[in-house]
Amino acid sequence: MDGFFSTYVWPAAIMIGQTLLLLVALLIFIAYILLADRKIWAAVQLRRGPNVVGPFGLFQSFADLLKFVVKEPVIPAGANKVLFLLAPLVTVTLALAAWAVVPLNENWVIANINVGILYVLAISSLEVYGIIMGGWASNSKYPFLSALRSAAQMVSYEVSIGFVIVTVLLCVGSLNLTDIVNSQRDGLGTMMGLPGSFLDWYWLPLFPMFVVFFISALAETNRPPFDLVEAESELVAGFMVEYGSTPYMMFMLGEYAAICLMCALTTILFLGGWLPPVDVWFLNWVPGIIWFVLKSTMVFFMFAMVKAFVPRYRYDQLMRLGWKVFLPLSLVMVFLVAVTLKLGGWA
Amino acid sequence: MTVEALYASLGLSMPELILAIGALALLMVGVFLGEKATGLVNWLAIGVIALAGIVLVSMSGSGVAYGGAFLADPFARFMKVLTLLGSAIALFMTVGQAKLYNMNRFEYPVLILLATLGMMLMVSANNMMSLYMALELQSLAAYVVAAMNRDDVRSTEAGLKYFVLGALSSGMLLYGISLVYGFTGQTDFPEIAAFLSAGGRSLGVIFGLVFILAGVAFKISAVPFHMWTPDVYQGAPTPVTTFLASAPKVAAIAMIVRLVAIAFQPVTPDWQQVIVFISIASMLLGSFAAIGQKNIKRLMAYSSIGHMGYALVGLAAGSLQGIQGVILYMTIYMIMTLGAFACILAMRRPDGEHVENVSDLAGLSQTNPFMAVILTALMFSLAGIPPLAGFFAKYFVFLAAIEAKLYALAIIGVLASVVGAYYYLRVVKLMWFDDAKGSFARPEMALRLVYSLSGLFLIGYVLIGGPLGAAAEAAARTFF
Amino acid sequence: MTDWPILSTVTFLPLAGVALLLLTNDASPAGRRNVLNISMATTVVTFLISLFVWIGFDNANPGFQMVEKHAWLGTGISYHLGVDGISMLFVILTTFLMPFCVLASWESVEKRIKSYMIAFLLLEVVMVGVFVSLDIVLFYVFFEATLIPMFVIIGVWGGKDRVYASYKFFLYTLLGSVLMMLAIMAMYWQAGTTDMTELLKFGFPAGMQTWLWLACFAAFAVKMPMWPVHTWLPDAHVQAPTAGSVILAGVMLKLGGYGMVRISLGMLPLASAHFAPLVFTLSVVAIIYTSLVAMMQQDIKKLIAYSSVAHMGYVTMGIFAANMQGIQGALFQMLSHGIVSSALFLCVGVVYDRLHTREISAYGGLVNNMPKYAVAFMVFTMANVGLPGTSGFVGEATTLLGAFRANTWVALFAATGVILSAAYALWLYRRVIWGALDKDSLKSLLDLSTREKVILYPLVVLTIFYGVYPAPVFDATAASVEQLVNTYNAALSAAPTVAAATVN
Amino acid sequence: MTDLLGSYIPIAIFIGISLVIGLSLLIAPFAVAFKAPDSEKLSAYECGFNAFDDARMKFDIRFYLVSILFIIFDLEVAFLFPWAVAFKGMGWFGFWSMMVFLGVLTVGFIYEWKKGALEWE
Amino acid sequence: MEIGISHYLTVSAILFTLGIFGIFLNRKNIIVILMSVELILLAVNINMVAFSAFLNDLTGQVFALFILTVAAAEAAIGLAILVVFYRNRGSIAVEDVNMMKG
Repeated sequence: MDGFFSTYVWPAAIMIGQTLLLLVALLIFIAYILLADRKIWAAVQLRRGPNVVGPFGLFQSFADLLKFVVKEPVIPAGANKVLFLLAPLVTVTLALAAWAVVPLNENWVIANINVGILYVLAISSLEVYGIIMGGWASNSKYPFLSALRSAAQMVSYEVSIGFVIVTVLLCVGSLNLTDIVNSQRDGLGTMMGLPGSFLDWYWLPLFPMFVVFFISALAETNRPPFDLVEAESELVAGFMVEYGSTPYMMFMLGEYAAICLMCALTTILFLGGWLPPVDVWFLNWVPGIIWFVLKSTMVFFMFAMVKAFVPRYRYDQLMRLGWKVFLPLSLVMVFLVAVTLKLGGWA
Repeated sequence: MTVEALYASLGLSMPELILAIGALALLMVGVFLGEKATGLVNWLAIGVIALAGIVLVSMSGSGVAYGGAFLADPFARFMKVLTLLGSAIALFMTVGQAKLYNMNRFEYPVLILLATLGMMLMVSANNMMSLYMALELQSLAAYVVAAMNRDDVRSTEAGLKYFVLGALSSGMLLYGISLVYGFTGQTDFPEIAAFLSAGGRSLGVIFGLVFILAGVAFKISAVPFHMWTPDVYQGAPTPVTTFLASAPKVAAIAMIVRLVAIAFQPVTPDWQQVIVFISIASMLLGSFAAIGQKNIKRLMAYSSIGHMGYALVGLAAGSLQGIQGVILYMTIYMIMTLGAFACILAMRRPDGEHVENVSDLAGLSQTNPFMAVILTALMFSLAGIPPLAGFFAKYFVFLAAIEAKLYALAIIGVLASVVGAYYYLRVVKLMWFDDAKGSFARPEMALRLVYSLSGLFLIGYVLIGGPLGAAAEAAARTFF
Repeated sequence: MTDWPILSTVTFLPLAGVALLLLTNDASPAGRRNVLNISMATTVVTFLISLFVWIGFDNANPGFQMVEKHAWLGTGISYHLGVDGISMLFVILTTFLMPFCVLASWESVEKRIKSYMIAFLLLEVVMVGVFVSLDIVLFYVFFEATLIPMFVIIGVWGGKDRVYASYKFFLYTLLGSVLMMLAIMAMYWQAGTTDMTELLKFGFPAGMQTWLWLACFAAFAVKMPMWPVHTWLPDAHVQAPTAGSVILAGVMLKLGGYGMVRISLGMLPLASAHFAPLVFTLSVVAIIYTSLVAMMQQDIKKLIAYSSVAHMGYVTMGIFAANMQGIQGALFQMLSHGIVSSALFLCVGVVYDRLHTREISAYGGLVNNMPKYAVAFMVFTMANVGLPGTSGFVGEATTLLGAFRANTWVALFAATGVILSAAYALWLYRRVIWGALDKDSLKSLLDLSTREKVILYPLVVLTIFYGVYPAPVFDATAASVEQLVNTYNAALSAAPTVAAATVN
Repeated sequence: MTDLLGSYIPIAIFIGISLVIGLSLLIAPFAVAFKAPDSEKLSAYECGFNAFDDARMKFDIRFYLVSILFIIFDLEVAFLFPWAVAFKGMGWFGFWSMMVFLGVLTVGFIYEWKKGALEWE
Repeated sequence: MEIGISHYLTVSAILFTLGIFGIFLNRKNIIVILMSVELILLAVNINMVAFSAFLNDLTGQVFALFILTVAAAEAAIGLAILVVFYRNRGSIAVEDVNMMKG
């Protein structure tokens, strides 16, 4: 029995514990990210934002949760019930599932698989299913149209994201997310003789791709200025028009989980993950996870600021940007990066 | 891969490279010049094929390229010349016809080029992977061209049927390949053969072999995988049918030959049974099912099913003679098909109406005697009556079957050819014995040229048969 | 002269006529005349040149003469021509009959005369080709190629049921001959050559001979035609235009007989001996049965057609008697039948052109206003019956003699056929020629025109000439036949030892 | 093979737990919330009108076009991934192979562009 | 219980059979046929990858990658043809693919 416990039960328990820890932390983080989003937007517009529930509205998200749970769940008459309910479930599950391979610090990762980035990419392309299912199952025009729009938008930008990741992979030579971070320990900065610093991270040599990735991440997560799905004037509230109660909340939860994932990915791919900005002792002393969260939050701040500042795109502009600007650009960049690496002898 | 090996590989695959680059370049030409460039692109495509052909003919010797995936040898060269010829002639006939079939788009020649590239690679494939990729390149282009007249429900239905059954067959082929790979651990043809002759024959391999044969049988529309043929032949715009009926068959047969004669050579008895069955079934079905057909394209479809059965007779023998027979058969078959379809394309009433029924040929010998003579020669040749080329085609494959002591196959084959003669005679009868119901407009130059040359070949085969047979024998000798 | 490829010339000369015809236009009467003249000239010239074959032929030489040999299709198939005593006369017969065909069609063929003549000239090429080819594949090619022009001739210019008849003709003969193709292939793999001269010397194993023989026999029996696969012949004969019938009866049927002598007997002696009783049976049945059937016919052409089947019965019987008399008689019978039955069809054509019916009952008493016709018809009827003094007698008597030496009973039964043929032929003659001229439609009939005289009189002369002086034919065939018989007997006598050797 | 699978077990557990969280969120209101359905509440939202057409209507062909383009380009990316990972150990042959591939891809891309497959409006 | 090659083969064979049956027994919708085709290809991929792992040979996985590509191209072309067919015929029911009979 000892053998059984030591080979199966304890490792499983540890895994479950880690998972729960990460998920709970993530959910709480999302709750505050949501709040931050609203606060930042409000601040830009010189409003206060949520400020009633708790000090500075700090418990707002939890109040929202409670409110959603006690709301009446409505399933429209013509809807396909199973799909209708499956859609939010799929969205949430997938959005959370991607986190399984994200390293928060050296070795702080649930599953350190060697195809991490591929896994993330796969999971995030599956998220389209939640949207399509939700839009289709509602049996209503606006959700249907907006689901189509949203799906087209997401897949369009996924292509660019794929190419961006390829450029990073060219530099790294591994699909493992931890390896990607570690390979940013030395780079452009150290080659110029500087000590390890933020100049070594990939955002600098791959700056255009960094920008492309950031914007694509906005589009991929249906964030403003690419939130055409929720273009109130045209499509009311997007594919979740017919949703209420927790199913609706789950869509929002999935969306924010995906946003956080994109922030984390940006951090990992371009901003050195858990690495401190400068390789000095007191910064090294700070735990990596702090740096990771800080960087991700900073990226999210940019997300929020973009939402506040930039007017919404038209759909044709959006598609043009994706297919006619980003795609050729990233194709060219793949070529340039490969040639540079080859000629520079780094590869 | 070393630089030398790379250059050698590029050299060996020069015709394919020309086609590939040509196709891409023409796509660009077409898309930048717009629809008005269709004629130009069409002619350029013929030029590209001709260039590839010239390069191909000027090559000699044999060699393996791209790490064993690609094989250039006399057999491949012979079949590739045929393939190129078929594609070029099909394109040549399309130039003046495209508008009439609402397929006047520059994508068509480009797709034909791509399909031709796929066929050339099929012929040269020496590895399961390159075989599959080549096959798909050919098939995917073919599915699209079948539905080329996208405003016509028949054409799109033909495309759809072709696609569904084609995808199914490539699935079976793949399943077979996966089994063969799993049970031999190899994908290179010579390696598979080496493994099998070292006693590696197992049930799994045989299963795989059967699935592979089923998959490729589809491509040559052999029974029991022929279901698509009549509908696709009938539904696709006639210029497209012309193409589909000619070159792809040649390439697919070449592919089968290479597959069984190299990769599965050590298990010859196993595939022989399958080929014999397919062959008999095709010959019988091709003969009997064609009898009731009214549409001449459908008739040609059943005829082609039958003819593939005959071609496989030679393969079933598996000998030098047999493969020579197959090569000759395909040569003659292709030329007959092109000629027949040139005639079918020419079946256009003076008011421009295109007719496709066999009965519309009635009295052709009075209204258009020259075409009637050619079509008569074609029909007798398809029926295998000497002294026309079609007879010699059959002669050589049956000769091989007799050599291999496949008497039952040979007897069923010749009897089926007698039944087959019946429906070819029906066409002749309509043209000569019956009175004309209406005349045809004077066919355009390209069609007249093609069917004249085809007829000339069929009749003149007795004069040029010697050198052609020798060339085919040299090509077949590759395998022995 | 010796180096000149005379056989190729004879064979392919009509193609020159075809080429000329292609340049003409038969729409106008003048054009039509051109077509006829060109055709006539071609056939006559071909005949005249073919006479050089006979002149240059060495009767004493049993082997092949005037041989031409070139590489042709690879795989051992060569372009190999030559004639011996067996084949030479058939060449002459073919070229001889062609001008008559052209003449017979002079007025009777009204539509598409150009295509018609082209078909005939092509037919001449392939028929001559069959007799002169010494490569078995070449032989087969010519043998089969006869189908195409004949199919068209029957189908386009034939009578009411021409489509049915042409299909039946084509498919029957094709079915028979494809099996021979397989046999030829098997022979090639066994002997390693398709050269007939080699194959004639090659002794095929006894077991194999059986199958080869059966396959070849299927082809020849249909072509011949033998009972019970003769049913295409009456239809084809009846529906074909006059000239078509002439060629069918005169030459095409002989292809089968020639094939039997050359291939069945020459190359497969053991099987021939083995199956001789079968052939005898079929021949006797053919002779008696078809003669009886002929008696029942209401249609002149059909009657003659059935009589052809009966006469071919003598031929097969003679061939498989496999002795000098039998084979020589069969050859003679074929030549004689080629002339006589052709002539009979031409005679039918004469009245058909006038009355457009072939019903026997529509005629009667023609002797009154067509005496010349009656005489000519009588000669041919006599020859058909086999009365002494006509070529028919020589043929039948010799074959019977040969058969008698081989098998008394066969000869006995076959001899009854002579009586039966007398019955139907004379009855036909009586019904058509004798009697009172009481039918109005017949009263205005004119006697033979000049053209018809030109057609019929030479045939009359020939029939009687060979009836009283058959020596030229027998002389020409003797050496070759003797060699054939010797080889045959040698093979038979060697066979038991071979069989014994394989058993032990 | 077991080792390989072993590294994926945490992912399975992770997904399982995510699923449980999602499910519990989904079920919660059905368990606790007040329910009073009526036909107006359950009808599809259509800006106050009654729905006058099937909601799952025909849609613009371009959505479909985009999905096809996506399939194609995503697969190219799938090819680029292993190439990029192995890039460092690769010679010029490997480099140029992929460049040819990308070149072909670009030709296709230009074709689409010129054909207007990427145009909206 | 150790999961061996035969289990993979069985799964793949079942999927393959399902795909084949999906094509031949399906009487309703052409989309289902397209999905069945994909199912067949995926079954093959399972085979390929399983064999590849079993044989310690990368070829199978490379092959699987190619199959994926072709499957995508096939799906794209199949859907494209289906769309034009639908435009002409107004239906994608299997029983409506019947314009030609012979």
